Amino acid sequence: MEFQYEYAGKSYPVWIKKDGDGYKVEVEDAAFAVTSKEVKPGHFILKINGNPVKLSMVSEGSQRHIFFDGEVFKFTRAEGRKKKTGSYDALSPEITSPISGKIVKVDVEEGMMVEGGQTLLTIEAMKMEYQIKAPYAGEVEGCGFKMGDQVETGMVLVKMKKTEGE
Amino acid sequence: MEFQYEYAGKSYPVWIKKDGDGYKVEVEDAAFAVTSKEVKPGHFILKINGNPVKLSMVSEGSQRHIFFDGEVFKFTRAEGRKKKTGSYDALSPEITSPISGKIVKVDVEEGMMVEGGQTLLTIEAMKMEYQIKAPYAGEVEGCGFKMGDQVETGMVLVKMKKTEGE
Amino acid sequence: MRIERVLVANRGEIAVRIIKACQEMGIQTAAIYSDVDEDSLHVQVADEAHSLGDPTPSESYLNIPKIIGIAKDCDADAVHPGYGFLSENAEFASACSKAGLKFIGPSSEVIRSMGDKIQAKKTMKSAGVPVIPGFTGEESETIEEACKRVGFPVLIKAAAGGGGKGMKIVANHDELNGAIESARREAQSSFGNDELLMEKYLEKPRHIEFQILADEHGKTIHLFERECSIQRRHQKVIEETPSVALDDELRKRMGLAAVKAAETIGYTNAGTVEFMLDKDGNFYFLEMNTRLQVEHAITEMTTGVDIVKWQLKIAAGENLSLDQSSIHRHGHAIECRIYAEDPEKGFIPSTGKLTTVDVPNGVNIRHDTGVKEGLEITPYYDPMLAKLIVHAENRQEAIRKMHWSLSNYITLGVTTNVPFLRAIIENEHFKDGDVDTHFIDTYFKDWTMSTELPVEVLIAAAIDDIGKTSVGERAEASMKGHDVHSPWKSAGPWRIDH
Amino acid sequence: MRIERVLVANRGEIAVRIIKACQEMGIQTAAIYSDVDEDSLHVQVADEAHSLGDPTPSESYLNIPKIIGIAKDCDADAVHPGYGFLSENAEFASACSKAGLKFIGPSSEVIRSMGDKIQAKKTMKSAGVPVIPGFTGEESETIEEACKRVGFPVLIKAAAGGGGKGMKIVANHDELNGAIESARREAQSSFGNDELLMEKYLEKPRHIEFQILADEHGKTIHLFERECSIQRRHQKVIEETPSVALDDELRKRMGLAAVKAAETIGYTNAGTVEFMLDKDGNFYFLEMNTRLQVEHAITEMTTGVDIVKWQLKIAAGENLSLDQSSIHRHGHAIECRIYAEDPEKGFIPSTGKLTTVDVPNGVNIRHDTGVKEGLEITPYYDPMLAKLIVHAENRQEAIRKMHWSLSNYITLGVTTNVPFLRAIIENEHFKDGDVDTHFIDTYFKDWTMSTELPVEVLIAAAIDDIGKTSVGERAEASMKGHDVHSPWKSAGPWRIDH
Repeated sequence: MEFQYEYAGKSYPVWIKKDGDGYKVEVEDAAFAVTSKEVKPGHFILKINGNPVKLSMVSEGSQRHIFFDGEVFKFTRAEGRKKKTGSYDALSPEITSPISGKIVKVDVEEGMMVEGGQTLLTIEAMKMEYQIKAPYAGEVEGCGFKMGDQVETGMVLVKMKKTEGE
Repeated sequence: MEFQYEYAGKSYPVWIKKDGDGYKVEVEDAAFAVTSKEVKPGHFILKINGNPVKLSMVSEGSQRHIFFDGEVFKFTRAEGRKKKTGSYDALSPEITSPISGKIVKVDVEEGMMVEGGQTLLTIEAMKMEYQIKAPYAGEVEGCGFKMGDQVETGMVLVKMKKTEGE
Repeated sequence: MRIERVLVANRGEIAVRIIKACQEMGIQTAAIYSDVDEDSLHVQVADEAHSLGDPTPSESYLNIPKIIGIAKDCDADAVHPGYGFLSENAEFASACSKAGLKFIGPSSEVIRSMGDKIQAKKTMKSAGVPVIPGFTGEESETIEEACKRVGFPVLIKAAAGGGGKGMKIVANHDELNGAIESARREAQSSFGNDELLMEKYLEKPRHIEFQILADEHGKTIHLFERECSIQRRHQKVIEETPSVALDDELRKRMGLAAVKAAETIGYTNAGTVEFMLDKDGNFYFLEMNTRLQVEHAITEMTTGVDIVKWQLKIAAGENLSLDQSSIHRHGHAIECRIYAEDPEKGFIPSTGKLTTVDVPNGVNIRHDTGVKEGLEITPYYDPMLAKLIVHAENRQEAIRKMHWSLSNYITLGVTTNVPFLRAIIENEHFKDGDVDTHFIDTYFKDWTMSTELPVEVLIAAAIDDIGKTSVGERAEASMKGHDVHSPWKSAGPWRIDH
Repeated sequence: MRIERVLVANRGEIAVRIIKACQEMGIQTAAIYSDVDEDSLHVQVADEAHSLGDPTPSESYLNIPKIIGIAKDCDADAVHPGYGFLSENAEFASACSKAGLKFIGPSSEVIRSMGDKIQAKKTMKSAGVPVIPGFTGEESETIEEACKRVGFPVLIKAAAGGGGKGMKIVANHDELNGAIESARREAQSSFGNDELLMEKYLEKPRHIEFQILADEHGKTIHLFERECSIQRRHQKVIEETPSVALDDELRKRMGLAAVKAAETIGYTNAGTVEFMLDKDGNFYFLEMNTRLQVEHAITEMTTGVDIVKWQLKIAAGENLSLDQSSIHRHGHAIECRIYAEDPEKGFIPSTGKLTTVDVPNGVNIRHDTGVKEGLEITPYYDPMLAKLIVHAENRQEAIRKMHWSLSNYITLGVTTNVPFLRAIIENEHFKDGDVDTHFIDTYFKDWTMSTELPVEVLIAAAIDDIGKTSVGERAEASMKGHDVHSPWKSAGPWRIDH
């Protein structure tokens, strides 16, 4: 089978096939014989060409969180993948909230023209303030929240129309 | 409903009834209003007449193991209860092994008369020797094991016929 | 007095820490929790727990009448405020006293006197504790004259504001006039007030603090220093003790100054005197924290003194039986604060469900936490999830132990700063002890993790996904065949080596 | 030499302890495991793990050729034997050397000289270290005659081993022959050598031992004493440091004797000199354990010295940079050994599946374990599951901390001695420090737990059972009605207080 993963804007195709108690895997031009053992729920020891490797993982929908060698890699499986949340998309007309928190200041309203980098609104979370800035110059088409509203990660805060030619 | 538990040769009947989110429970002549919350699998906080109490438990068949206040209580539910293993029964003709281990010495054979307290055989487990002694005076009717055999907890080691009138 | 039951007016790891100390001492504990904290660890470990309702801080952990009410209802005789929230709130300390509850900390007067930072510096200056020289507008001299007195470089700032507006570093006399003019303009336009303050600008300053213990019978000792220079936006990230910047002579002088500061104001219970230390070994009083601190654990590990238990004993009127001369340190301790934040996205706080938590366990590794696997991290409170503290024979071994611990610190579901902490621990300047309060800005301005997925991670994901695929799908896939791309033909016999 | 990869020739908590120390130091680790240990913790934490197959000790952890073979195959350059198994086997140490593997411990000659308990006592006696009168096999008399000379009670033990195996107390002449036979069998099966020793049995003796560190360049220090008098069948159960029985003068004399003992035989690496201390303050050399000991952790907690790391450093030829005068102790530490055994049934070992494990976590609580939730405990090896170690400012607080820790130590599925340990910790004689090696026999001969089920336990069981009952059954039960016995009618309004 082939699976495709996406991370930091890059695609990673992986070939895999069951092989006895283990798997044969190909990534780019390298081939691996792998066995996997779950030592406790979510924690695995893989043997990759005989070398033991420890990983921990959790997946939800298309999201994959894998701990390996002291780092957590958060990426997505490409098929059946849902809209990404929690990250700025430089071209999207929808400015989503990167955090859950409370809106403490709204600086824009419908029809307003803003510069790239201009503060649109301010969210307070975990006792700190975070400013949500315009990713590009454009016109504010709408802002569904007012001061005091609670927002969740991934909610659309502001809709914008990008100024052409920029 | 009524449940019956047995511990150290004593029976404990318990009355219980669902009551909203909680339970009404009666033990002997005392009545209790109880709520239960599982804080992680197998670990509970009960509120008994409003007082919080922490317990951990695991059950298998009729066996109950409950940790409370630094002690683990091992007891059985009376209905559908299976043969107890791992404990000496003073009157049983079957002498069962209280441990898993290896037989390192057999002191008796079929037809032999033994005194109460006499060593029947010796089992080695976890690097120590344990002597299995006769619970009463009687005649050995059979011993199914020989030196070097591996035995499991609860296996019948020796069958005995109790001397009458003792 | 005898303390029988303590209400712990806090949440998270520090509430858990305090509750366990009480339990060891045979003291009953009552926890409080807002709606979002119902499943938190501090609620489970306490002997009893009481709801505060609405999670908004002002309605829950900052709500003085509600907390005092609960304390009275559950027959507590003392209140431990932890750190943060109401711990340095003089009103709360005084409300406790009025309600007949022992506040575990100094008196409300002492809290108030140290809460006013300008007044605090004045008090310390007149007691002979060095403060940063500068100009406050109250001197009988001009700002220019004061600069000459203090010596360059100096820092000019607006009396009315903060946030960097009107703030100028002046390297020498030639730059002074221009800087003052510019600062006045900015101050005027930003705050409508062109008054300026000035203080000596410390180059490569370190943040060094001394832990104080003082009983209610006039005895005060210190438990040595902590080096807290690794900060981001004035928030400490990594602390250690001892500080490599102090020799025994300087340590002794600073310790005496810290005890002097505490004695001057009649300090009682545990507290911390914070100093700035410049590169020439001059130290200046910064402020006093009139409470238990986040980083108290590194002092506990190196001195063997249980600070929280002493807070309880001192509050109960016990004599401090520890003598300054009997306090010795062993080895070196480091603390890393584990925050729910994303270092790659400007340290934005992360929320969500902690699906997996597996923390390193080993010799002299201490993990103080208020969270557990399965818990929801909400945006209501401080993003600190836990503290990871290690203790070893010397600094080098402590760094190695911390490196091992961070490399084995697994949390999934909520992004943490663990990889960022590990990067600091690996930094050569950090290893050399060459740190100051600008360390993170200097070396970690645009820090990011690797942008490539390791092949091990890809293999693990694929094995997980093939396991989820139904037999039907698998059969179909194998029917399709991928012969052109198949590596299996040429790869030779597959063998698992072990 | 530089040690790059260590083969850890052991299992359980000590294997885990050693592996983590290596990892912190940047040393690769290889574990070994028998078939029943495949899912053990030491297998998971090691960088790699190799199968030994058949779990029988002689075929697995005692199989010298197999272990040496694995070490060579995986390119290890050193072997750490842990304690037990091959740790005091001179053949193994010598086989390692022959295979070009550094044995992490003293030389095979030193192991041999101390393994022969008779020779060891002779050596010590001639070096001026006091020894107990007894029978060493070299006297021109039989063991029976020697017993008459020394006078009953006497102690019979295996010449080749320790840890209680093959050890018997003989109160009078009638018991002598049976005891000798049984001791020979145990000695043979544990150590492959049925030679026996005998010595005078001291009344109310304490078991006091000194931890030694010696480098390969002639430097030897001690890390103070451990009090190990709480024993059952010569198996240590609870250890602590410092011992309340030693004053500074006696401590100094015993420390000097311990260092002298180690120096006399050219000891290197970590080791322990065991003494018996009688009620009049006379001490006698008992034996030397030429390896790391189970109870090394209490010394680590109080001195801040990492003994396992020093074993590795010394084996690599490093100089011991610690000086006797620089070793100070902080506070008091206690260790409890958690055994899979049933104290109510003659301490019979318990096997089975560890369905639930939830261990106490807190300040200065150390838990060294080789097991985890879900693991099967088999009858093949030692029943010790884990070590619980606490450290506090003084003995009283250490006892309180241990009490809290034991009260929060949850294991279900396999019976442990935790309630028994807690009963010891609660004993007034223990609290007073009034202990000797007969302590358990004196105060805990027929110890049993409560024979009543607490009402809380009954309620919990019933709630669990009602949850498992199907809706149908429940309906039926409520149809039957229990009006006569029903408490609900008269109990008044039910209210949950919190």
